[in-house]
Amino acid sequence: MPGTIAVNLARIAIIIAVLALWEVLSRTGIVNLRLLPSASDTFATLGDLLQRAAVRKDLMVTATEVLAAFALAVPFGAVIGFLVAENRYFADVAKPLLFFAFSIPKSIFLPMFILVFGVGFAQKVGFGFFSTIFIVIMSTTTAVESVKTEHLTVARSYGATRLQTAFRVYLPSMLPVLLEALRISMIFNLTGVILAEMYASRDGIGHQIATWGENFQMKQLLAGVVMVAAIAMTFNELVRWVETRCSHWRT
Amino acid sequence: MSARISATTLRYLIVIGLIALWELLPRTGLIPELFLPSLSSTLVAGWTDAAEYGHALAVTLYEVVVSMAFACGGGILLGAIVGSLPRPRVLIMPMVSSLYAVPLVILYPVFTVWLGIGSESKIAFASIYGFLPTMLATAAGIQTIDPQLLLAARSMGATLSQRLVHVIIPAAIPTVLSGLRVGGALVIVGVVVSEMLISSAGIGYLISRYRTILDSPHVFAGVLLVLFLAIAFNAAIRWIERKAAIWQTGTRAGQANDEIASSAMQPAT
Amino acid sequence: ADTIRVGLPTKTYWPTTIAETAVRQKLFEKEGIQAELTVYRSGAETFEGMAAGAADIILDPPSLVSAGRKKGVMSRIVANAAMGNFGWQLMVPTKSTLDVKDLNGKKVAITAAGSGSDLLALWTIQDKKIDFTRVPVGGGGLVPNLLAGNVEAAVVYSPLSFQISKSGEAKTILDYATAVPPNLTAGWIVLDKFADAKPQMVQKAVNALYGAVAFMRANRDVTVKLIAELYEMPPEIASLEYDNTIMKLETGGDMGAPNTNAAVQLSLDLAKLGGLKDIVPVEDVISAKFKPVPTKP
Amino acid sequence: MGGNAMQPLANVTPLKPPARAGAIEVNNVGQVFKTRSQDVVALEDVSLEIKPGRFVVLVGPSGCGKSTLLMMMAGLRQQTSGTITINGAPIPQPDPDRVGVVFQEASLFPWLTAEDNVEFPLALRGVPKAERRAKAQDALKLVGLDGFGKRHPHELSGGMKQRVSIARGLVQDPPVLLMDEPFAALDEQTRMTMGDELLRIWAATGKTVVFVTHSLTEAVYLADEVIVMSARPGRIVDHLQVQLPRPRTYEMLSGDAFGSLRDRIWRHIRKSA
Amino acid sequence: MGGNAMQPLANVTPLKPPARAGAIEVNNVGQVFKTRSQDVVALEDVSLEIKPGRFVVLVGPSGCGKSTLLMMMAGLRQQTSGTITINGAPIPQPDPDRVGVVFQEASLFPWLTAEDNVEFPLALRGVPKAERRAKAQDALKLVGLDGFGKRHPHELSGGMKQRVSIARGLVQDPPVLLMDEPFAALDEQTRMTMGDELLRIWAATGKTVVFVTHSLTEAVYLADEVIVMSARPGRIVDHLQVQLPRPRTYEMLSGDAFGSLRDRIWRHIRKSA
Ligand SMILES: Nc1ncnc2c1ncn2[C@@H]1O[C@H](COP(=O)(O)OP(=O)(O)OP(=O)(O)O)[C@@H](O)[C@H]1O
Ligand SMILES: Nc1ncnc2c1ncn2[C@@H]1O[C@H](COP(=O)(O)OP(=O)(O)OP(=O)(O)O)[C@@H](O)[C@H]1O
Ligand SMILES: Cc1ncc(C[n+]2csc(CCO)c2C)c(N)n1
Ligand SMILES: [Mg+2]
Ligand SMILES: [Mg+2]
Repeated sequence: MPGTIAVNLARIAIIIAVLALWEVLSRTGIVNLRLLPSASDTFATLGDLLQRAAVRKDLMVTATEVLAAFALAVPFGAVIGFLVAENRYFADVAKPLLFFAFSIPKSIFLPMFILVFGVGFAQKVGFGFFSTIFIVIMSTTTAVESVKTEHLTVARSYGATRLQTAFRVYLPSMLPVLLEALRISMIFNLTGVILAEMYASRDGIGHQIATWGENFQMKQLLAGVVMVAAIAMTFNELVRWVETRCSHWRT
Repeated sequence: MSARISATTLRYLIVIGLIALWELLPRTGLIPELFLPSLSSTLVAGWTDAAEYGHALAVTLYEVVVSMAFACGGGILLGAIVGSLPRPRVLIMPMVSSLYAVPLVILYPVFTVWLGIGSESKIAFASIYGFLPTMLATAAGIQTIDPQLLLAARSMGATLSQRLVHVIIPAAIPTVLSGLRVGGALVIVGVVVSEMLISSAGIGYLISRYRTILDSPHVFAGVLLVLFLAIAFNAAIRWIERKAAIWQTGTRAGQANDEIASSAMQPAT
Repeated sequence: ADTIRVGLPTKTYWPTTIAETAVRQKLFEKEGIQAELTVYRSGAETFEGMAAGAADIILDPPSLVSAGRKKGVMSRIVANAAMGNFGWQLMVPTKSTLDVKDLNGKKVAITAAGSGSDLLALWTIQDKKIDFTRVPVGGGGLVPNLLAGNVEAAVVYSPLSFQISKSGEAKTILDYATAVPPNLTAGWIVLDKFADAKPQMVQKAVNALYGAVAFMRANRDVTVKLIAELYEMPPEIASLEYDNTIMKLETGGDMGAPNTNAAVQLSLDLAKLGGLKDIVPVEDVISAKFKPVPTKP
Repeated sequence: MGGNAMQPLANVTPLKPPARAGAIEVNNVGQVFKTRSQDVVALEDVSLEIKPGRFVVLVGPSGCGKSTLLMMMAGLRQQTSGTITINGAPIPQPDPDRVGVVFQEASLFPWLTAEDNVEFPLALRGVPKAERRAKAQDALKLVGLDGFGKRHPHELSGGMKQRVSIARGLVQDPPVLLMDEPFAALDEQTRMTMGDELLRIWAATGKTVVFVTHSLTEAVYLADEVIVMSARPGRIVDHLQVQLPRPRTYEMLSGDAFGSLRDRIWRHIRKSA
Repeated sequence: MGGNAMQPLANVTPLKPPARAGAIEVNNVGQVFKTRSQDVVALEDVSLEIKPGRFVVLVGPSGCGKSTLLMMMAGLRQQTSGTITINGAPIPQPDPDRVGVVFQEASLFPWLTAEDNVEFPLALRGVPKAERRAKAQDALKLVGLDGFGKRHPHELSGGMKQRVSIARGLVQDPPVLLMDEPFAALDEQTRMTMGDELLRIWAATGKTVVFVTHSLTEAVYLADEVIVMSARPGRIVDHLQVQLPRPRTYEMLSGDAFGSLRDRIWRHIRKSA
């Protein structure tokens, strides 16, 4: 694919342009340097922070929690979402309820998680799971609903079992929608875990970010945000990689 | 079928069960009232300060409606454009979703510096928050469109905007609708959360204020209002879904009615 | 050894310095217990943490204890930690010419409605007989919004207050540490159940904590270095924090002291300004059973 | 069909020895579709009996209900009234061990290559990879798509897609094979070759085939029996036995017997269209 | 095609008086598809000139590149080499004022009713509602789907969908009409009726029609010229002028001139399939 190189170059160009704009905005004082430290300062701070063993440990803690929550939420949510889409009865019962649950600001329930799990790994993973599962369910349901009937008829005529239909017809037709859902879910997951860390914690990068934010340590705050964004983007790229491998059949 | 209770009945039973639990769990002391005040005390709290909540609801509602227009309108439009142009799609989509990965909540306080602490910053925040799922879902939905349909439209001289309005959006309707569902719900959450963080009006502000003084019945009275917003929004979406049902023929979502008809004739499994 | 879980309202707040000092000077160990520190995001959330069973001893103002009792969370202040709002200041941008009186009709940033900063803002309104709009902007929003001009003034707490006056970005027009009459702003709190079940644990914990206060008073350099490290701030700011807050903290903590009840009452009266309706009698909020015996390092 | 004899495209051994019986009985079957505006009676009182191993062709004007009848025989749609049995038992849901279907629209899975599409029914049954690959290759060769196995549907022409779909129907080797206008998108030459291949497989395996076509020549050329349906509501208006000897040859097409059968069907169609 | 004369299904006035010229010139056109495995040469060095108002039929074995050639003439795909002009100007993108297309697959919009599908191209041009409704009704009548306007595609049979698609092509009324196997899913009777209708419209409007079919009888019956293509890589192997007088009648089908033209094409097809 010769286009890939051009696309990647274009992407890098855009990133550089954004960073340059950031640098110029703060250096020229168009925005207050205290309110928006320059890109170079932020990245220098990021370097400093990454030197610290404590920060690296926090990152590891957060990454572990995020992965654990994600690994739990995605299969769980996908199965429930699938059931909701597949079984009209279940759908009629659960869909509105799930939707309401989704529309409540989840942070209200943080104290309950402490009530059940105490403060620590389980509480943060639990809240990450809780923040993610609804979006996974809802996206899976959508994805399932976009499957073409004629393909289902073909599979049915060959006596495909439910499981076979799921894996051989639903999954491939839903893939683009599903992968997009995966990205969004990851973002919810990350936000959930970080919120839980900010709320009450002994470690984790979210905890650090909360402190930096409250002390108006903008350089550290931005560097922390960049760190979190980097984690998310890495994951994003991973999904994209899967995507390009799986949807080559599309024109 | 007859042995089973209807889905709606079961749903109401579940809701009633949840309501009963809400009343009973705090009353029996299984959950401290600090974390979950009983429904009755929540209602009493809401009722005694109905004027205050009414005013807050008006503020929140205004912010939600405006953000909804930006998030959903913009999300569908941009998602449709980006999703239907292959080049911008590969270029922009990953960047957009990466951008979304930036935990905006953390930056919200900084955000207010530029947009002020009034409704504008809430609307901006909630719009961005709800915009992305709508856009991503729309763009992804568009990728699943039968290319033959686009070809046919092109052959009839449909301009890009005509293809968008007459082909791409209708064909992507099921996906777009669920994107809307997610996006709209996030707009509500986004407005409330940003009000909770920084504001002096709205339901989120009330929740946050009462929480600071550990007044949990008043907190949950606010949550209840948010829930009502969600119910209203859900009703709106359902209405659109019914209107759009006709468009969805050819996919699972659209043929649900057919399925009922044909499965009713099959022996119960 | 038994572990006591200490709940702290924010990372960069003096209780964290106390607890960290106690840990680093091995004062808990000397008492034969272990400590586990958890930092929350505000006083209310710390209190919820204790109510949820995730913290055994926390630092919070009396108002929360009072509100908690009305909600079925039975706890009491077992040790007096501070009798003033040290480091809390009403600040305006350096270029501003506004004085406290001039804030009439203006906007003043506070962290959250009903929080400590809100109470101080309300107290200002009452005491100076002016009126202004309190704008809750969250901890992270105080300085940005002040500097951006979204508000005319802000109620800022340490070390932020020291930091921005040092950097020349803002100046103080009212220092609450001196302006507000002495009242019991914060104390160490435990659940009644915990105090009944493990009184020795509570005793040992307060011993260690007040041992830490004593240690800090005696070891300026070590403490300034610790503050600088915890707060991630330059030593100058840490010194200011040391001189203006740490040195002002209660060293005895005895809730049985004669002036205590009045101080608690004043604190609750202040909280009433912030809309607190759940006021219980002072006697229900405090417990004089644990007089701290500072642990020697 | 044209008039020249020709050889099979590929020399493939029959997929299986003569298979299990495939009797079909349709009794007083009706089908009513409920649409938003009104109810559509697609089929009315259709009865017919197909003996195992027969090659039956279904013809009738566009929209008369041929596809609908096939869908019901496949268990993919339930009749509104009447009964359908395959080998004596009703078919409340698709049963690939009894009935295979080649759909009117190719309905290939766009995410699978041609060969993966053909392997699909075998994969569902857990046939080992090597075996199903071999069978898929044979089936693709049979439909003249040797060497196109690795292409995705969107890289194939209309006729090629249809042939992949036929290969997918053949590869599962059920006793009853229902084919809905399988050759509609093929040129005459390919169509003839495929017709001969189909007859060869049918003869070798003893399958029952129900075949829908619009070509009356093709109908008579292939069939043991031709069933003629009338326009809406679909009814059976004629059921012809084609007594021409087998194997059929292209010379027969110009014979009188052939012509008169063809004319008889034509008159029905003309009347009802 | 059968052998009986018959009347048009509906008596509809031509959609427009004789239209603008529709000359097509194809010069040394080639088309190469790049697939993952290898490059596919679909068309090689195809040249042809079509005078305005001619009825040209394109035949050739499955996969020889007929659809591809049509797509290029419609501006829906760009050739890899060579040039194509319509009315003297190249066609870098679809231009419905010059060229209309009826696709091999019906490609109806599933969310629109049959009549809305037919109205679609008119709606794109902003034709007022009443006018386009009337035109759509006429076109639907023309294809024998009077009364089916309110149905959605999934409620139509295969042949009905194809007819809606033809109606959609006709309603646009462009000077050049490209039709890719439009009658493939139709029964012979309907096919004949539609063929006659098409000829009538063509004669009345002076359109240029390029028509792909697999039926050689249909090819000769309809065409002024028949272009025969060979299998991959697609090349033009013959270009016949059909000198039979117009209007064509079903009696001509059994004439010698007809037979010999049909045979000549058949020999090409047989060779290359
Ligand atoms: N889902 C449906 N809802 C409503 N009507 C339907 C539906 N499916 C088919 N029909 C109607 O039933 C009739 C028979 O359709 P069917 O597809 O069986 O015809 P057919 O004989 O296969 O036609 P063709 O030769 O054109 O494929 C048609 O009039 C069609 O409009
Ligand atoms: N997008 C594509 N990528 C790769 N190959 C393609 C693509 N489209 C068509 N082809 C190949 O080009 C050749 C010509 O295809 P085309 O669809 O033009 O054939 P056709 O003459 O219309 O056949 P049919 O009569 O079966 O419809 C075929 O071999 C096909 O496999
Ligand atoms: C955002 C923020 N708000 C308040 C404080 C100060 N503080 C935290 S807890 C507590 C006790 C009672 O509220 C006090 C005064 C802070 N450091 N950060
Ligand atoms: Mg059919
Ligand atoms: Mg073709």
